Order: sequence, then structure tokens, then C-alpha cells
Amino acid sequence: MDGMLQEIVAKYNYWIYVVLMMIGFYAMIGKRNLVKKLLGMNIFQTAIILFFVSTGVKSGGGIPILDKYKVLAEGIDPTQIVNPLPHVLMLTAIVVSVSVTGVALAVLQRIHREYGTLEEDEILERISE
Amino acid sequence: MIWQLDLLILLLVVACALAVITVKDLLSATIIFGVYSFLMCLLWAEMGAVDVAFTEATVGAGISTVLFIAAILRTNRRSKD
Amino acid sequence: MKALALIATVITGILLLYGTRDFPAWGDPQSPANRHLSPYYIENAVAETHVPNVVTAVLGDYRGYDTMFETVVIFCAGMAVASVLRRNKS
Amino acid sequence: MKRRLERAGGQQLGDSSIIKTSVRLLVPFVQLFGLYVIVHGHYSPGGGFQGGVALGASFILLALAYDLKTSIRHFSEGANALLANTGALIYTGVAALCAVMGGLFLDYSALDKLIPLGPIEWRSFGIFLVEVGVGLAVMSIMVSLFWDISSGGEMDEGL
Repeated sequence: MDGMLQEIVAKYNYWIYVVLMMIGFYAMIGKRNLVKKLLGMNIFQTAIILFFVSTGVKSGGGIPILDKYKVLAEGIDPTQIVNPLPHVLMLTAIVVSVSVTGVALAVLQRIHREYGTLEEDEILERISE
Repeated sequence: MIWQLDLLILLLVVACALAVITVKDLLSATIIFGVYSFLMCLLWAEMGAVDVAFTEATVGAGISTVLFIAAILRTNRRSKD
Repeated sequence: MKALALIATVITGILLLYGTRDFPAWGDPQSPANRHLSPYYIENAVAETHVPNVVTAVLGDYRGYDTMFETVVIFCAGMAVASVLRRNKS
Repeated sequence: MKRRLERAGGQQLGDSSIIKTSVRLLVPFVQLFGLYVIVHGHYSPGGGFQGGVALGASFILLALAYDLKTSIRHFSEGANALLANTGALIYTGVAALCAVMGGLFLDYSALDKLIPLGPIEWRSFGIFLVEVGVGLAVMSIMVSLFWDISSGGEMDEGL
């Protein structure tokens, strides 16, 4: 029982990321409105970015901005600083995600100009007519 | 990294995500998505990822929300589900 | 349709929750992600580039190729939006 | 303008002089902050992307408080396209210059043969040059994304 409690405290955050990802995934495949699908895609992306950032966390670690002269003089212990590599990769992912959102919104506007609606089933009806 | 604070923010984030996909008014959903982005930014700042938090605060909560609002005002505001 | 989506979501979620059993505990300094390449960056970035912010040093120097194509991606997004939305004015 | 707000289900809102005046006072400070974030990216959180987005947000703020025409008058479409291209070209140009000067692609220490500052200082300064390029490109692309999406590509009235 005690071991299970420790396991829960050590891993509850992963379960919450999975729940967030499930919310985004359901919005992407279950909702009919295209803007809702896009919001779901953004939630999905932030859940994955959250997971990546949390792999670099070290308990009690400092932020990755160092004291230049101190480091040059004495060096540094890497276990005291959080892992900067996931931050770099996810910085790229966030900027790409806003580009994807922009292009998707432009395509949405084009669809609305063409069919007059953003509901998936109505668009399918208009196409089959 | 304080786990009580972390758990509180994570639960708020999940509540915001649920609200985003259940609200029928798309403009409200977008504003709640801005709140979601800001809570996410808080979470990352608390994890020590200051650069990612800054990017999310400017890009996710700023530009994304504005782009969504611009697109929604030019299309339909109501959604059926 | 919605029930199908819910079932698919729940199955994916259960699989992922099962997968979290093998993850390292949160905040472990010795987890595999923290042992492999990042100690080199933390120890040597300041000495090799004289930039105190390790994230900027890695983003601009060690992984400059990534950032270059990221700029290209943003540029392409701008061009794509302009070509999708703008109508011919003549 | 009115027709679209009705279609979107909202009510007509008039021009607010409070918003206009505060935005006019705020915009220079937002731009100054954006420049600070780009230049100070070595020593604090920030860098090209964040600073570029902040600079772009200042023009978006102008377009939201006044209208699209005012924003285009302060930052013309030609300048926008020119800055976007310049930003991407600065990045690739610096990278190619490194290769031309005899180093590897994107190895900034090769630029030491051009101006002797020392290879490590050149790596620091090369990161700064690259960040300026990223900032210019991101600023103009964000502004043009907003212009296109808020006016449907017409560039006439905006939100």
C-alpha cells in the first residue's frame, strides 16, 4: 500500500498529461465544428509539449541561466540545473504550432467563403449535392 | 518544484481544457483557451523552463488568441456541439 | 459517431496510462533523459560560447540548423496564408 | 464592419477614445520591450522569437484599437514583405558566410578571419546576428498573418 502511494505521488503528473491528451484527441475526432477541432489540436500539442518539458525537470534544480564568471572560474555540477535540451526542442515546437494554427485558420476562412458553414456534416451535404 | 502548487495548477488546466471543448460559444471557448495557455505558462515557469514559458505567454496566449478571434468574427460564432 | 470517438479515445488513454508504468519518477536527476547529452551542454556551453543562457546557446549555436529551418517554416506559413486568402485585385 | 458583427452575433461597439489613447501611449513601450528582449536574449529569458512576437504584437495592437488602414500606414505591405525576406536571408546569409570563410556551415567562429574578435566572442556575436534575423522575420510574418486573417485577404477594413 505504501509503495503504491509513493508510485502515485511520483507519477500522478504523467496521468494528468494523458488526460489532457485524451481531451484534445476527443475534440479532434468527436466534435463536428472545425474551429473546435483546431482548439482540440492545440490542446493536444500543449499536452505533448508539457510531457517533453517535464522529462527535463530535476527536483531542486535551478533554471538554465548560469552565472558566467562563476562557471568560467569553477565549473558547474550538471545535476543542479534542469535539462535545457527539451526546452530548446519545445521552443521550436511552439513556434511551429502557431504557424500551423495560422495556416489552418486561413483554410477555415476559405472553406467558410466556399460553403457558408463550418459544421462538418453540413459541408459534407453541400459537397454531395 | 512544489508538488501541491503543481497539482493545483494541473487540475485547473484540466478544468479549462474540458471547458474549451464543451462551451458552445466559440468566442468564449477561445477566451478560455487563452486562460488555458496562461496556466500552462505558469506551470512551465514553475518547472524551471523560463524560455518556454515566455514563448507560450507571447505566442500561445497572445498571438494565437488574437488569430482565433479574428477568424471567428469573420465566420460563425455559434457551434452546434 | 460520438460514441465511437469516445471509445477510441478511452482505448488510447488506457494504452498510454499502461505505458506510464515504465517511466522514471518525476524530477529524478538520474533519469535517462537527463544523463545523456545535456550534461555536456550545461558544463561546456558557457566556456565555448560565452552565453550565460544555455537555452539560447543551444538554440543558436549547437542546434542552429533546427532554428534555421524553423525560420523557413514561419516564412512558408506567411506565404501560404497570403496565397490561400488573397484574391486577385485586377 | 457592422454587418460582420451582426453575423457573428455581437452588438455594435463604438470607437472608444480611452482605448485609442492608451494604445497610442502603450505602443512605443511595447516596441522598446521587444527590442530589449531580442538584444538581451543572451542574459535573460527571451531571444529572437519572443522579441519578434512582441514587436509584431505592437502593430497588431494598433490594428485592433484603430483599424487596419492605420496599421498599414505605419508599416506598409512592401516593408513587411521586405523585412520578412531580409530576416530569413540574414540567417541563411550568416550561415553561408561561415562556409565561405572556410569554416563549417553555421560555425560562427570561422568569421574570425573577417573581423578578428576571437573565435569564442564570434560564436556569441553570431548568435546575436542570427537572433536579429529571426526577430525580423517573425515580426513581419506575425503582422501579415493577422492582416490576412482579420480582413480575409482584402486588406480593407479589418476587425
